[in-house]
Amino acid sequence: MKKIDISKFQSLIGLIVFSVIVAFINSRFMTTSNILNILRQTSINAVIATGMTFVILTGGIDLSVGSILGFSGAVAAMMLASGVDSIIAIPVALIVGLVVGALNGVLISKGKLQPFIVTLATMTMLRGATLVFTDGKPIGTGFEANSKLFAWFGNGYVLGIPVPIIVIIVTFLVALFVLTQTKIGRYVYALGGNEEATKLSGISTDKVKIFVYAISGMMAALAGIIITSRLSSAQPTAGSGYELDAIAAVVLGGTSLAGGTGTIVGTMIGALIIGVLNNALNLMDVSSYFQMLAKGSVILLAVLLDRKNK
Amino acid sequence: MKKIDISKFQSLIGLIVFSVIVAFINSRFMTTSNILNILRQTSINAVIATGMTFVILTGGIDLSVGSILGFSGAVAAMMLASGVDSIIAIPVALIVGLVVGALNGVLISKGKLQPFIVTLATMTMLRGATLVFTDGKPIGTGFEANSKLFAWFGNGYVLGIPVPIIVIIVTFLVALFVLTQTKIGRYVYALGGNEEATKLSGISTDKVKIFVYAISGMMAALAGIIITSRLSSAQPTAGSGYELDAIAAVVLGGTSLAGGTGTIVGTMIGALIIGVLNNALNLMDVSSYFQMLAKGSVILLAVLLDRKNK
Amino acid sequence: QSQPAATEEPAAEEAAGAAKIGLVVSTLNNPFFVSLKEGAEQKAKDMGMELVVLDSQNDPAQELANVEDLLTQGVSLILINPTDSDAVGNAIIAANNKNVPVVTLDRGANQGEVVSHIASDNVAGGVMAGEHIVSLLGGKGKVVELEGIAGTSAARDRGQGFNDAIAGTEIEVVAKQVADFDRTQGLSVMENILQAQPEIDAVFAHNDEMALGAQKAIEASGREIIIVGFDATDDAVAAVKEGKMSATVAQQPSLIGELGVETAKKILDGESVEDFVPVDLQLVTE
Amino acid sequence: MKVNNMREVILRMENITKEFPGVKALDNVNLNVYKGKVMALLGENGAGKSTLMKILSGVYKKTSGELYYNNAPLEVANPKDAMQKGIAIIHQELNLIEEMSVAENIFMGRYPSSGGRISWKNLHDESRRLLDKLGMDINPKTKVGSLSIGQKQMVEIAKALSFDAQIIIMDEPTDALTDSEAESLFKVIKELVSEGKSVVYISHRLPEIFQICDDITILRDGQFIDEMPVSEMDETILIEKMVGRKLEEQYPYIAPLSDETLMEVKNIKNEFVSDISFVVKKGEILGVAGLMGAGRTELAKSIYGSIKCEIKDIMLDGVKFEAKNEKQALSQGIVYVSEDRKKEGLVLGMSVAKNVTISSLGRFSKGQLINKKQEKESVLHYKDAMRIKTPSLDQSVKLLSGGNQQKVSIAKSLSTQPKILIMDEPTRGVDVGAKKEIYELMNEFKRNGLGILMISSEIPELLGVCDRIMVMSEGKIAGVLSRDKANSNEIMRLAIGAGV
Ligand SMILES: Nc1ncnc2c1ncn2[C@@H]1O[C@H](COP(=O)(O)OP(=O)(O)OP(=O)(O)O)[C@@H](O)[C@H]1O
Ligand SMILES: Nc1ncnc2c1ncn2[C@@H]1O[C@H](COP(=O)(O)OP(=O)(O)OP(=O)(O)O)[C@@H](O)[C@H]1O
Ligand SMILES: O[C@@H]1[C@H](O)[C@H](O)CO[C@H]1O
Ligand SMILES: [Mg+2]
Ligand SMILES: [Mg+2]
Repeated sequence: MKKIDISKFQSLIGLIVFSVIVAFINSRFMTTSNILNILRQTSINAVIATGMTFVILTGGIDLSVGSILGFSGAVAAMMLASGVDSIIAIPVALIVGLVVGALNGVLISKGKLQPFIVTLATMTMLRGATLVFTDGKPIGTGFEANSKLFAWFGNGYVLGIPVPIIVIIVTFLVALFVLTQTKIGRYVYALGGNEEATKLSGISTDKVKIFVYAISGMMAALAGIIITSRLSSAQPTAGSGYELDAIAAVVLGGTSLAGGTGTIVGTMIGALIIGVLNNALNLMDVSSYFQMLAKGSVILLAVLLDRKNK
Repeated sequence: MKKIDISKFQSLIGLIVFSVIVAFINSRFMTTSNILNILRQTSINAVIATGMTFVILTGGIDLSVGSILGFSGAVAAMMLASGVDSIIAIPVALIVGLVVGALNGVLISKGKLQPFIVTLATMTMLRGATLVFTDGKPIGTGFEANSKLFAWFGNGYVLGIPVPIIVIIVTFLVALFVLTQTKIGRYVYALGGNEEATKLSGISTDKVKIFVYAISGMMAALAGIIITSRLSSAQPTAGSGYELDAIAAVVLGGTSLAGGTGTIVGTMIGALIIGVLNNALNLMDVSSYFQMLAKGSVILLAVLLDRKNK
Repeated sequence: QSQPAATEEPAAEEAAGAAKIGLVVSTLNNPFFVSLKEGAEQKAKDMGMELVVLDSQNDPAQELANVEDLLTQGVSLILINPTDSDAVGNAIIAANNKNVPVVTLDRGANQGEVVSHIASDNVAGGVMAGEHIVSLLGGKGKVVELEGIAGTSAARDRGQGFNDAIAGTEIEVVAKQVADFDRTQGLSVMENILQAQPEIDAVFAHNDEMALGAQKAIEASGREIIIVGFDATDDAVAAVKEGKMSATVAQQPSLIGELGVETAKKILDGESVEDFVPVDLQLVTE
Repeated sequence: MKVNNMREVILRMENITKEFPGVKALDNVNLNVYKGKVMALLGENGAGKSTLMKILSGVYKKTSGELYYNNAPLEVANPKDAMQKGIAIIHQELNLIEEMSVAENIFMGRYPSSGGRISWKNLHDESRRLLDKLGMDINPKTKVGSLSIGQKQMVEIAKALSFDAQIIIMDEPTDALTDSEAESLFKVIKELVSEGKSVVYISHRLPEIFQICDDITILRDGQFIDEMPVSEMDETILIEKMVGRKLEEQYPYIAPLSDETLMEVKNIKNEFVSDISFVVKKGEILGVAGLMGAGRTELAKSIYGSIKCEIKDIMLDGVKFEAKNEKQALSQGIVYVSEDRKKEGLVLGMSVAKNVTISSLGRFSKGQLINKKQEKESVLHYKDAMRIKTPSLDQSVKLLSGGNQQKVSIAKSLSTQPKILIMDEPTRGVDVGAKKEIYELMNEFKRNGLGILMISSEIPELLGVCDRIMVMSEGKIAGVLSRDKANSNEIMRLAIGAGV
């Protein structure tokens, strides 16, 4: 236990050191408004990465999150545009994500298929479905009474704190509780640690798998709602490539892709590292080509440092 | 052994059945010119997937192939544009791929890092480097004497067979030989089956890892040369997303992402399934959004069928 | 470079039924090209022509494969909207070799024989946007440029036109960032720029998707900034009407598609066509 | 069949047949389990013992046959179903989740919880209680991954006990245990029996059978041979029934040929062991005894180059032996056979043939090219010499019985033709017949003037085959006993540190 704590601490220290350096270079970086800005931008990736953490802890992977995000966002926008109230549209979009995710889980567990290929296939299919369904055009959410709550979700404030930040804090606390204090949470770790042994202990590993992919799908849908709300419009291509950022956040947070070890706290730090990095590079007006170079190097550096501490 | 043979056979049968159906729907499908056409289109993915097979057999993954492809293509084009002869430019580009791949391998083995995250980082970095280096603009290979051989590589014919098809046949035979008849090939399988035991068996697992990533990098560079030659121009964004098609080909071919089992013959069949699918959907005039839906479904179906036979 | 004997004769079936022509689009993940495609489809329907549409997904290698597949299908003409003006060359040469005429749409080709090119002039559009900003700011101020996908000709040309237009004025580009022609990227990149730059007078985005994303960021920050986009998509035109954006350079993608099919028809009927058909650009302001 | 009327049959397995592709593992086998008694299930490696027990515990589905529990027909759908019906099993191979705590492993799948939240205190207290019962002094919060293999085995036992099952199957539970732990286990078995519970006990350590079992069922080649009370049995008959022939002398000892030094370890020091100096002579088997955690495995791995050393001063055959890794050790003539064949010894998914030659491919290759004919011949030689039971050389190792897997692991190291063979628990899970074959192989090795370092927790075995026995305690050498001076009391005395 102690070991993990130190390493958590280390990536956090890395994040802090990096932030201090950026703050020296650019005085705007450490302002309250920019910090809220970073947190709000990070919320999308952090939400997806939370779901991804569940999946990766079992030794799986979910490449379809970006497409689920796009799909559920489009579903929500479509409903709002046709006059359905937010109070219906939001849960429906979440359930769509949950169901699609559970479907991934069923294919993987009952079909005994490799997660990578299943979610690669559903990623492609869902993106196709979204494009068919939206005809390749963005769908506006409208600005009528029925979409007020929806708009608030991405753009509103509670006590001066943007709603997406509240969402990610709540998500984090719930995930932390589930992973450390509940049976299903522990089974997630067990499954990732040794599937055979978990099965022999009488645990339905199929159910655990379906659970984690369903969670991942629902989290992706939640991210889709936030993005769609922020843009007041659902983009048919929204979320493409987000899976990689989410996986990067999870791994930067010290979770092993082999499953069985990792923490949700780590994932949050991982997501923050990526968020701060993106923001800092933009603030310092680094050209986008060099941004790619820098981003890749920092990720490498972060995992190397993390390893050294183990 | 028998089991494996049957399953190989099955995906091949699937491929043949599918082809026959398409041939009935569209009479142009089974013409010699279209078959050569499919093979030539498939060659890029098949070459990358061959390298990827080595990596995946060890239980690793290489996300950087698309970026290596883009980078080495740009290096080759740059050299040709500045008057260097093909006979130099081609090997240099291959070596660039090899070295970058080996670097992945060193980071993964000596750094004890997860392949996914290392190659994700180098994927980002190399794409950035390519964009910096080309200034975001395509580089023409020119049509001078010095680029004749280079142009032939992607566009030429030998006895009526396009050169890229010859390239993939040769690549396939060499890979088959290495994986089944040599020590290093055996070690690749052993490493993927049980790293700990392989190490204790006195095998330098680090070297095996560096080897497979180097091969993967070189194969990506070879694909980069073919593409650049076919387009007479190196695109800074060439190869983005190709890693997914290559991984799909490997998995469709029956290789497990956990490592240790799989064949190069399977990978070739996997690449052909994807190639035939793309071509058939185009020939049958399926709209591009529905193509995505169809592609995803066929991949799922293929892995499901493959599993049934095991 | 040797070529195999042409075993198939693609034009052979031409007389049999309605002429079949192909349209290869750089990507259908962008409403602009969706409009272009729809214009072409509508026109083809009206004229009783069969149109096959293929999507290159912004990948020149896929584009080449698409052209090869069309040639196999035996289309009698190819309309192509290149992913890149250089990289499309061999695809066009492949069509040339089979004597299938080629018309380029929206973006040109630097190699091969093209019967006609139908497009708006992106450099000119960039200049329009630049001049609009120059006049609104009175030739002085700080602007941000949101760039399209690195390496695409549209991004290059619009950037060039824009920078040409502001050259020699006292307008300074204080930040220049790529946001990939994408609305979500436009939002987060602009948010970050807003944090970094205390003073911004105007934003030029290489397309409307990014402009609309940036508009969201600016709205949330409560600052007053002139926004100019490109394309005049429905959403953007609405935003201009509401005063949320200052202007957008209207291309007429649907018209580009329609003209493409019309031109194709003329070529197949043996009529002569112009080798460049310019499509008007317009600055849409409130 | 003699069935004592005073015994109450709680479970009957009748005419059980199990076929795997190409292998008939069980052919009309019967088994009775009596209430409050310990039934031994014996047979050679590959006889079908584990397969029979996996059918009983719901891991495998039988091809045909019937089960009766308290005289009512019994169906076992899956492992969970078996547990719910009161049947618990300790599998032959460890099934633990290394990254999780001891307590979490013991109660895996059955965590006490209230209001959706796991009651950690409950969990830890219950685990503590079980571990105490087994005489195990480990913290329930410890990660299983950091335990030694013997301690892990004890965790498995605690797990099986935690069910409070009516029937407890123990498939070679003492396989990885030293005598003192085995004793604690026997105490627990006696308690269970006195509570009216029944045990099926599988082991290749025959003395144990006479110590704790009431009855014996014998299988051979998937067939039922006999069932009888232990009281009517002696070791010779037992072995004869198991292997189907008479077995002379269990420990075939030959004296060493010379007194010359082959390997001299002058000093080894690292975080696990220190002050290690000893010699192995040409043609000698040096035994290594010690309690669990004494550092024997660590010593072996330090020599072999798997564990870093601060100091390592070794002469091999008059030449300085320096190995920073396994590859270097192998090339200089030292090979190590791991105590954990599943994790460290074998590539389970690969074929028997490929496993045997993986360390010695150089012998069969020109450059990179493997000469497959030569390779096959050599593998066949080992298959015959060690009587490895497999349908073909291409069979995946994971489908072999445990004992046969162990033989493949040893064949792999012999194939490297080493000067020094370090064997860590080499006969773990190996049947009596095969054990003898392994000893014979070791003797042949001896005759060629080569040396063996044999780590074992089975003291009779050490006494039987070794020329000298080195006893370790807490990472140090506690003493070295010559063959004539060695006996189990003396070994135990040194092992618990009394000699230092
Ligand atoms: N899943 C399987 N597939 C194919 N063959 C199997 C499988 N499991 C076991 N076998 C074969 O069935 C036979 C019986 O194996 P089993 O594991 O029951 O033996 P055992 O008596 O427990 O031996 P040991 O003492 O070595 O543990 C062996 O020949 C083994 O190779
Ligand atoms: N991975 C590990 N991390 C921490 N400590 C370990 C690890 N492996 C072993 N140890 C400790 O090292 C010491 C010696 O290990 P081990 O029990 O393997 O010795 P041994 O004498 O070979 O015993 P055995 O009879 O079990 O083989 C023990 O205290 C053990 O707990
Ligand atoms: O003209 C088009 C559109 O502006 C689009 O938004 C990006 O690509 C360009 O070629
Ligand atoms: Mg067994
Ligand atoms: Mg040990």
